Amino acid sequence: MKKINSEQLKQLIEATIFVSDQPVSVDKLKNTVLADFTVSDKAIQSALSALQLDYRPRGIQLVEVASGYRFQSLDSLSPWLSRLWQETSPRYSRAMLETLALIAYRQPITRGEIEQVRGVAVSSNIIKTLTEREWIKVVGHKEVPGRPALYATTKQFLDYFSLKSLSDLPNAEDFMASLDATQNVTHVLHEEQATQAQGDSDNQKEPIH
Amino acid sequence: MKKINSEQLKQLIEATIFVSDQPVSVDKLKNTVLADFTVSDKAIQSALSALQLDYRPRGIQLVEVASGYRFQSLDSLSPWLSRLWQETSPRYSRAMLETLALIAYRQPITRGEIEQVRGVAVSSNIIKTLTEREWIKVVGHKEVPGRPALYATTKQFLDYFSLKSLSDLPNAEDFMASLDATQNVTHVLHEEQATQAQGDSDNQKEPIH
Amino acid sequence: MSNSDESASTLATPVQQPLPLAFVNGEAVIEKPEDLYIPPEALEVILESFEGPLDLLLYLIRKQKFDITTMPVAEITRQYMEYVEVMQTLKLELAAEYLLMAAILAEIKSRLLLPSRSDEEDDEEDPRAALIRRLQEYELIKQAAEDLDLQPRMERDLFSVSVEPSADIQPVIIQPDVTLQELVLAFSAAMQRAAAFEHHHIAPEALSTRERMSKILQLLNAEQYTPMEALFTAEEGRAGAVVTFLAILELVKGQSISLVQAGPFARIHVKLGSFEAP
Repeated sequence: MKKINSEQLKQLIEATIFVSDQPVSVDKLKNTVLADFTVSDKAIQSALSALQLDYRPRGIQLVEVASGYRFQSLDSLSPWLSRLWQETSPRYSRAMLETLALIAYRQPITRGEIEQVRGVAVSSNIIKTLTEREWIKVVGHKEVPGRPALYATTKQFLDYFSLKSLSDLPNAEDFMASLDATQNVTHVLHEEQATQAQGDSDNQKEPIH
Repeated sequence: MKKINSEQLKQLIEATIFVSDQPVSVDKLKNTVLADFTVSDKAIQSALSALQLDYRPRGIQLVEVASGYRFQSLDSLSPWLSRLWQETSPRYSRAMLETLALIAYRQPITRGEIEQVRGVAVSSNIIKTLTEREWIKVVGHKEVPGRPALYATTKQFLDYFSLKSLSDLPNAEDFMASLDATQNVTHVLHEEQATQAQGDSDNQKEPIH
Repeated sequence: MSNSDESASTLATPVQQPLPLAFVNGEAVIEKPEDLYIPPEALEVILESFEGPLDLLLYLIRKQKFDITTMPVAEITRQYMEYVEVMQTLKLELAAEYLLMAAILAEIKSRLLLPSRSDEEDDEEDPRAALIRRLQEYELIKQAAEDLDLQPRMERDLFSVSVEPSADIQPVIIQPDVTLQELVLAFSAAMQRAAAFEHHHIAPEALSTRERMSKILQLLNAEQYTPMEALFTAEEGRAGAVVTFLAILELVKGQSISLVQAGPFARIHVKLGSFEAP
């Protein structure tokens, strides 16, 4: 059995916790990296305390959790660190777009009314996604049995589409009329639209280096 | 754009490098965690230098490798730290190492050229293993009959061997000089080509984690 | 350690060798090759560790402390052939490369026996020089591979550090882009379908009214009455007042808000929800 001084012990424990994927218990330390050394539990504990103290002013902290010790990032840095993880969500479905469009053009509107127009149920996920994006919100309740929520679009919605007010939304009836005039164009337009949207979402996918 | 003081900057950079699975480049810092802040490259560099200094006496070190900065355990602790894992680190065969060395020092190089120098056939398994480890990749094709693939090393290769660039390869300069002496024709490692290939790999880098 | 002479530094590799080059070039070494014989059992083991004919040749040269550039080709060829023969008698799977090298060596040997003619030199490269160059090049790579293996590397000498991100870190979600056109098309499509099914007739209403309805709902609360005039703004003029009035009527009709008036010509108050008897 070899001797190890307190400075080396601290270094070795520090590195062990850092390179381990899982929290490291005192037992694990003794059975692995410290197996060759004569070292007391007290010495290990005081090395751990010293390390906790060393890291107090730093961007990461040494914390004890149920299964042992681990380093974790400082909570106060989370708002910035979260930018390291980005997920691109998939394109919006037709159901999502129609729901949003109905809320925009027919607000305030209940979910039931949207369902009536669309002829199919509106999934809670759609409402949730649009609410999380802060494009729609509940502005009141309709005084009918069940008091359903009335949805309206938000200022963020207007900002996103560069609209000053809802009256700037293109007149859908005119739009439809112009589509009707050139009968079969609808399909083409739809397709174009799809490609266009594809292109847009591609641009967005660009990962950050 | 917000201001950030040097102490906070240091903490944020430190935590970022710690929680990232891959080495972190200055560009990545600027595009993610520092995106909201007005901060100069000089300030980032000096925070990195300060961190390197802070960790000098510790069990882990902040080092710069090809694709950025990372923390890694102290070299001298490896005999003990390796006891944390059941299996020992892989040993590479001489055939594998010679093939890798040839690609590293003489890139871009074809399989035929490797075989010529080594005097034996290169097994497909070696090329496959090196490719799967993302240490080598095809960077083009040589314009000779059969258009054989030209291989070069990747940033991951440099990262794995703790190298910042190809010129940090052991004896890189001596190696080039002696190659020049023995060979007047054949391809000596072309710095530009190597850098080019390196640059190419940047564009197709993996998204953030 | 660096006692290499001029010629060695230009021609031979400057990378460090396990066997010092400095002892080379002596006639005595060539006349008295030591330790030439290797027992077949040992040979079998050794052969497996060779990476090919160049590796084997290098081994033979280094073993007897020859310099690559001045190696006695005849002697090396003889030894090489011995190894190849042993390999064949041991029925080791012999790679074609070993036989090819044997042929090359035999050719060099035969050429050396012929008197050299100076006018020939320019036409053809001396096969001995070509072999020497290949050996030197291979030796460089062999050394480079050894150096690379000694280079500190991840998983063996260095371990990557992992730190748990704080639990409250949420990934940033990049939302898909939506264009205004998509929105209009979606609305039109929904309306067209509704019209086709004739579920109900949707009266075209001015958007401004609907927008105002949303605004009014947000201004009001269920607990407190708000004076109705607070919903009107003078700057909007008559048109604005009409829109607000229509919106209020629409909301009352839908029972989203309720109006109360204490008496004739008294102030009208508005609150969210339907009217409840006190």
